[in-house]
Amino acid sequence: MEKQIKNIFIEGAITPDFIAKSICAHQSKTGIGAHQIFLGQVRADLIQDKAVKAIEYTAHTEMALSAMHEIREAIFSQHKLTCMHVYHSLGKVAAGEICLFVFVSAPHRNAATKACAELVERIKFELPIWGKEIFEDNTHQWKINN
Amino acid sequence: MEKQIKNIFIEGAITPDFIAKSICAHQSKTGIGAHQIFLGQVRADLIQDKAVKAIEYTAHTEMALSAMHEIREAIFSQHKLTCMHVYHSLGKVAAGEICLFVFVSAPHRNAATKACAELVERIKFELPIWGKEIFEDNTHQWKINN
Amino acid sequence: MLLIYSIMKIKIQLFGPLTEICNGHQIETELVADTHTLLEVLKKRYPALKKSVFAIAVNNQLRKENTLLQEDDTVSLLPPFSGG
Amino acid sequence: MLLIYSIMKIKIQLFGPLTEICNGHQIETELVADTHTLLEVLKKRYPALKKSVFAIAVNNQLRKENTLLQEDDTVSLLPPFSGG
Repeated sequence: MEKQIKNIFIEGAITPDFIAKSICAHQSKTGIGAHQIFLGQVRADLIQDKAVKAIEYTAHTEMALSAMHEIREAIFSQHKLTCMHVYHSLGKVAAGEICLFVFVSAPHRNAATKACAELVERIKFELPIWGKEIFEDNTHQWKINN
Repeated sequence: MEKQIKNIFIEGAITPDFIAKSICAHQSKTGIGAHQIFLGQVRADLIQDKAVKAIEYTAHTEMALSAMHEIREAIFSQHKLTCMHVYHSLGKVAAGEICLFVFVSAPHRNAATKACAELVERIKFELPIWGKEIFEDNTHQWKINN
Repeated sequence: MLLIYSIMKIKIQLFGPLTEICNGHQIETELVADTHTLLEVLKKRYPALKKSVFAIAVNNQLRKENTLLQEDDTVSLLPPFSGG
Repeated sequence: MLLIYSIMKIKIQLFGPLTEICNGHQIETELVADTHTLLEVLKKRYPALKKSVFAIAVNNQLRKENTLLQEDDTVSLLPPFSGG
């Protein structure tokens, strides 16, 4: 159970190298049997013939971090987990790049799998973060989560 | 839909660097919105005061690859996925190292999440692979999947 | 003779599409009694707000009910979240 | 005079804990009629097999029913899987 408010925001895209380093940092925790990782990647959606070239993220960071803290505590109390890490981009993330990295580790896979799915769902609907979808011609629309 | 029988076996542990390269290779696929990754890590379980120091994997590779091929086709036909990759170690994997890497990508997260969970379940119960848990004193026992 | 008025104010933080409707990330208004009154003031100033959906936080706490306001309170208008 | 017998054989592949019971990954037996008969032969040779749980494949196809055997068939004895 982690009590300190942790930062989750990263400026720009989350790199595969950053993800590899996170995975590597868990190899000394030999009680872990299962890691479940969710990665959100920016899609080049075609909307009225224009492709999304990037999403620019902004957030109410203070409220987001405190909401994330509560979600983290709730999920730790519901599942037998070893650890939990969440990273979300701020600023521009190009199509094909990663904007969300959710990483849950547990002794057994069921806990990791369920906790990861719950986390992703709650992150999308409970954190005050907004995505602005920027098209090739620099027009934009505001992203809507379904 | 991939028709060719793909190899899934890797000699020894699966490295974080290999995982990073796999993630990186998907950044050009801009129809992907969600990656779900499952990693199996060897636990240093304590059994009658002896810790597992490694698991040594063997397989009926021919039957495993053909079973994997069927599972892959079935899961592709059930979910709207962009791609699916499975890697399993053969030989010795030390405690803390990764022995299973399941990587499912899709336009939307629900398909990726469900397909990944199904895949892991089927891999554990339908692929003829055996794990020999080797203790610190070089005695061993055969792993049992629950 | 110089009269110095100290007008009591509140800050309003805007996010996502609301930054375009209100032309900025932060605006100020004179202190009003409560969040309902504030919304009326804002909707008069920015008519497009009438068609917007958003939640309200006062000093970073979500408030579903009408909430009394005090000097220097910060009110955040939060349109539907779209992270991830 | 030299008589050359060509004895018809089948190969048996062993996996996991069965490699210890049968001392190896592959053994051979004379051809017998079917998988039921083969199991009787093997259980006589390796009594610990009687307590083992395993599935049977003939030429890499899982066979739940008794299956006729032919010369050069490969029979695999597959204990419960424990990958991952």
